[in-house]
Amino acid sequence: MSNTLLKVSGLRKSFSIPDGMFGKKKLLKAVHDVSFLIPEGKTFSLVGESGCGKSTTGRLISRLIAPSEGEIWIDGEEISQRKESQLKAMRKKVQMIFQDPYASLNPRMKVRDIVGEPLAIHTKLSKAERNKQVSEILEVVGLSEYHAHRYAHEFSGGQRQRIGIARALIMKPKLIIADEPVSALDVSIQSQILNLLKDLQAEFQLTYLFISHDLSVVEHISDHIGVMYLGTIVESGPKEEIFSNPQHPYTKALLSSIPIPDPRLRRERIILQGDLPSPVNPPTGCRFHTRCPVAMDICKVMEPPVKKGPTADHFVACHLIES
Amino acid sequence: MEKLLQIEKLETEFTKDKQALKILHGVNFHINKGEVLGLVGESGSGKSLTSLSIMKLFKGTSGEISGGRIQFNDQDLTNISESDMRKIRGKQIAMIFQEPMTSLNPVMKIGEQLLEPIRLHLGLKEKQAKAHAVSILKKVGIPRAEEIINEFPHQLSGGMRQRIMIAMAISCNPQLLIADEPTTALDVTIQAQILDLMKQLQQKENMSVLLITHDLGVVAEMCDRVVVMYAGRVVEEADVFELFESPKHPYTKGLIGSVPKLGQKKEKLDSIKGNVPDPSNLPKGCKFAPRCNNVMPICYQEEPPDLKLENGRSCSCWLYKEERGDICV
Amino acid sequence: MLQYIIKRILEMIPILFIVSILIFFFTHLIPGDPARLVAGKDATLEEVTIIRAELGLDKPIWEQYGSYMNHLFHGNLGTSLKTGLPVMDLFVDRFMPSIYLTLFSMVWALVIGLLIGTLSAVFKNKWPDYFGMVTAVSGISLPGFWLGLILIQIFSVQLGWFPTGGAEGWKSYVLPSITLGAGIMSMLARFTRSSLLETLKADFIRTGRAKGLKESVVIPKHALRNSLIPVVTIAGLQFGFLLGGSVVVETVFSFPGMGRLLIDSIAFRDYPVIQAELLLFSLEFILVNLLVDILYSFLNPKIRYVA
Amino acid sequence: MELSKTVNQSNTIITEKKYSPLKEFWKNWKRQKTALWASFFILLLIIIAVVGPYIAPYDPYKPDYNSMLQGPGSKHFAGTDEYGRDIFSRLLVGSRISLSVSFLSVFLGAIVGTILGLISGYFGGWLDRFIMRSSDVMFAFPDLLLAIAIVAILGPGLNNVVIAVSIFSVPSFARLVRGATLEAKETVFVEAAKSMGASHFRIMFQHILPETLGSLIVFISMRIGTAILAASSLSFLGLGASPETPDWGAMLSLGRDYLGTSSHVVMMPGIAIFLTVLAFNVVGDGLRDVLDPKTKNE
Repeated sequence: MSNTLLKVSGLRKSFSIPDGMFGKKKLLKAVHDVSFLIPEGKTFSLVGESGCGKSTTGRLISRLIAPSEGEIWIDGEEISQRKESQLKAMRKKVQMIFQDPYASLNPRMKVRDIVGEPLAIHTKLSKAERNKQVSEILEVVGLSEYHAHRYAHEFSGGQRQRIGIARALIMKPKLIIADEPVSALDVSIQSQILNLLKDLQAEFQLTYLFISHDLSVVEHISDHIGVMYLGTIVESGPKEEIFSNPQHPYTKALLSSIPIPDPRLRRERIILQGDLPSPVNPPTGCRFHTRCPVAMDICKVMEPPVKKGPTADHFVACHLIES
Repeated sequence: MEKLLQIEKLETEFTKDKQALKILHGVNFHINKGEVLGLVGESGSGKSLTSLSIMKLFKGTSGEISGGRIQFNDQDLTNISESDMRKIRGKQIAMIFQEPMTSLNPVMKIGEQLLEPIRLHLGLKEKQAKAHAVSILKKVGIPRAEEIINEFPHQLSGGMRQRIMIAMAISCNPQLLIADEPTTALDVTIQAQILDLMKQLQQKENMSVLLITHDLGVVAEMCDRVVVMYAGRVVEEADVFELFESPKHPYTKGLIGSVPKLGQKKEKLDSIKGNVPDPSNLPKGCKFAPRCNNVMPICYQEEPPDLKLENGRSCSCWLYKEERGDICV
Repeated sequence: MLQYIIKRILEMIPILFIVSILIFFFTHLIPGDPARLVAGKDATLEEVTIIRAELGLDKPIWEQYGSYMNHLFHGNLGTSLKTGLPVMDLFVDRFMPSIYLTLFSMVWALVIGLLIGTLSAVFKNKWPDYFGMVTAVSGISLPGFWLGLILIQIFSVQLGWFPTGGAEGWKSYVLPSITLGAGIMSMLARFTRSSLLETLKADFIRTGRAKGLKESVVIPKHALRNSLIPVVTIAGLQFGFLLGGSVVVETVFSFPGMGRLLIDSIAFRDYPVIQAELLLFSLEFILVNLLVDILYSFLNPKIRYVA
Repeated sequence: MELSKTVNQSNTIITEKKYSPLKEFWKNWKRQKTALWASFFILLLIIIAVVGPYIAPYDPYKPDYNSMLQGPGSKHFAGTDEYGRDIFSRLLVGSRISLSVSFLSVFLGAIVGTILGLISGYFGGWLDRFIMRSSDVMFAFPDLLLAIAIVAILGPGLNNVVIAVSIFSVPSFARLVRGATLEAKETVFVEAAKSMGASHFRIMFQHILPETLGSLIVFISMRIGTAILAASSLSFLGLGASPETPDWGAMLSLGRDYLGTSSHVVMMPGIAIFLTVLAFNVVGDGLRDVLDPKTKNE
């Protein structure tokens, strides 16, 4: 059994947003009691629709924002309430890959300086030494020294995402948080990047927190999956379990909503009615009850506890589950 | 099958700095009555421009059709006047777009926007028009239709707005609905709702639909026939079942192999090497040649012809020259 | 909506308060002794001291401020040092002509500016656009006083159509209004053009065209209204230029308004008048921008509904 | 056709020609024909401002009572004023005043405003509220009125005009930079830098300030035009340069009385002001087209 690299428990985050134009503030509960762990060298994916809090969770763990409550253990250290000045060591170990390869690279910097920026921040290496490391890491992601002297906007989306990955790798991190890393890319490029991420994981024993709305991508890349709905994880477990034996009605609906690229598999869908409720004013009880096709009375009043699913490591938060 | 729309050798170009940049290079395909045709391709393949060319929505851009025909019923849309074209837009051919958030006018009430095509094309009087609008809203599954017409777009969710766009598009019973990436900006569960709605409406009204998408899953769910585009050209055309079962063009094969499929246990995805080419800097010969796994010397020399294959399929690739080489178009 | 307006008005109060303090203290920094000015060149030291006491200038400055604010709340703007008349009386004759002048200038500038801007955007890169934009960029580059002098030379001196100065009858407003509005008109034209061009690129414009609407419907109904929302804000800010410009234009045209009074008062170090004028100008400016914000919230349904 | 070459294992093809921001700028700038000419005009003005006193055909200060109020002619290019001074010489020498007053005041205002705006936008919180409320108060006075009020307090004179114009520029620059900073702060690459552990200093100066530079340069150019107008208005009102100085605004003010008889006394300095301001505005427009990211992708 490998070590646990990341452990998150009871994570909560509320944003106060102005209500209309007047002084009163409302609380937007973006993340509401999220717990999971990732063993070293594995990939855990958070999947869900927009506004479910998956990206916020990623930003909390990378401490771009501070959690309201909860613990974040990275490589044996608790960092949830640390000040920025105490986070340097953690910032070396954790790197991020972002969704939009166009926006996440500074258009005014050359690739060499973009990829070398973490070195400039965390090390005292000379410029020549930094450039040497940059060339090496560019080779690793399938680019070359030749690209280092150019600006990021001279590249296509896929190449830019490689640059972003190179930047994340250069500090030899333990954990990589990838927030929708392929959703802005064309299909043919998306598979290149997914393959690259898998290769890199094998080569450098990386641990991934993978955030995506695309279940097919998630199935391909993950070991474990957490399905999020309105700020909470409604179901989590090993990939095979989630896909072959989903327990939560939301997971089932989500799975059946994905269009499958095979015309012979046209099937009856579970179509959820209505829209996602607002996280400012989430439903009482089970947050999914307003759209749940099998909702019961208890769902409206009581938040379902997390229960063990059919196998070990499989957890479901639903009143229907007998534990 | 009766053809509703037939596009032949369509060429469309933009002018930048007095230089013409051709984006569509002889696009050929047709849409039958009552059928859903999928137009698939990655960014830059020219699929959206094809739809704008059919609608001749070039105002405000330098785009212009520079060759070919667009036969709609018995009219050639490429050479009819702008005022005749306006009578077709919204009435016979309607369109919905990718971004439901920005495709509605933010300062006009939903009702006002919905009534525009109804008044314009159906010539209904105020009261009837309004009743018609409400009935259309109900048809697309909008609750509290009577209230919604007095609300502004920003008060609705993305899924609701896309329903409004669909309502607007079908309000005058068009023969052809062009849907340009209608669900790309939506969440999966909302996408399922919208696709379901579109399918129902299409079958009920026996409307033809041109569905433009990059998502092969959506194509497989929705379409009867598929046209695959690459770098401004049609590379393959086939029945949806045949396309997924036995794709011919190496690009189509690569595309289908690149998509992760649910339940498929595969360590590595197939992928197409390289990048989508820049339309201003296309390679010589077959545009896909630099990325192709089956590339032959001729591919770098000459563009492959559009080859007609069995079952009404066609494919533009030198690999099939031997198969039915005599029927070049 | 009402709440919003009240909130905006409440926000004005601290700003006005600070503005009044600033104006009061800074006008007292003006070099030169007003008591000596009032007393005249030949006055003895005693005479000056007596006048200083009469004017309250011998008291500590915060006491002076206290009594100034006290008077202000009672509608008393003080007494002019130069004329010995209540400042209010000086303003009575001059206030309305100045208001008319700024109003006329603003109205023609808005109408013509919107027109030129719209035409330029609609006929982008065609001759109406070139013509409109050459006019506009020239308009913002013209020194107002110079334009005024040229207009006087042509239309008053040579053609004799309009008077060279004064504020008698509508004719005397024509040239000053043209001069004062020219810059604003140009800025509004440029801003309207860019705002409209931006809107014309929006997706909903394409939706309108896809419905089969004519350009003559798409542009006024869909594009213009959306692009006017930011134009309104800019127009409010431009109002400040009008107030500042009026000082110059009134000087050029010997126009008996608030602006010229300000220049005259500065030359004479007539504190109470300068104070009152500056306060009035900034109050006017703040009020106009308040109105603009309210108008903005009417035009923009997003604000309307949030409130 | 540009040369292409296959560079590596992922078969990426990029064009051979090397990109450089300066070259790119020059390439786009050359296309802005009017702005190109206007920038040459400004360059010429700057040269004149430097060498003006040495090339002026006459002494700009010395009265010549034999040739008062002469119209433009072969002897006096732009005519003479009421003291018989050569207007062309005065214009040449005056260009130094106009340019230095406007450059100095705008740069002072820009530096202070940029620093305030950057701090205000980046750190937010009470600092932001304080800086923004202060600029609200400044905004309660229309620009020119504020300048008039400041000059009224400090007394007339060119130095005080510089101070007045730079003070009224500060809040505008602060707002502009604050807005751009807020926008840049939201970009993903700033978030990326934060996630790497970059310091505030690094984020502000490496990532945010360069983002604001485009709109800053455009605004500076426009603002120089405004400053020239404001300074000459103050001189015209008798609050700026003293009447004998060959300042363009002061010359115009002096010439008013002779408008009916010798209009060139007013026309010449007026044209000088107009053309200079026009050039800066045209250059500003051109820069906006080239530098502003919003119009860039047209």
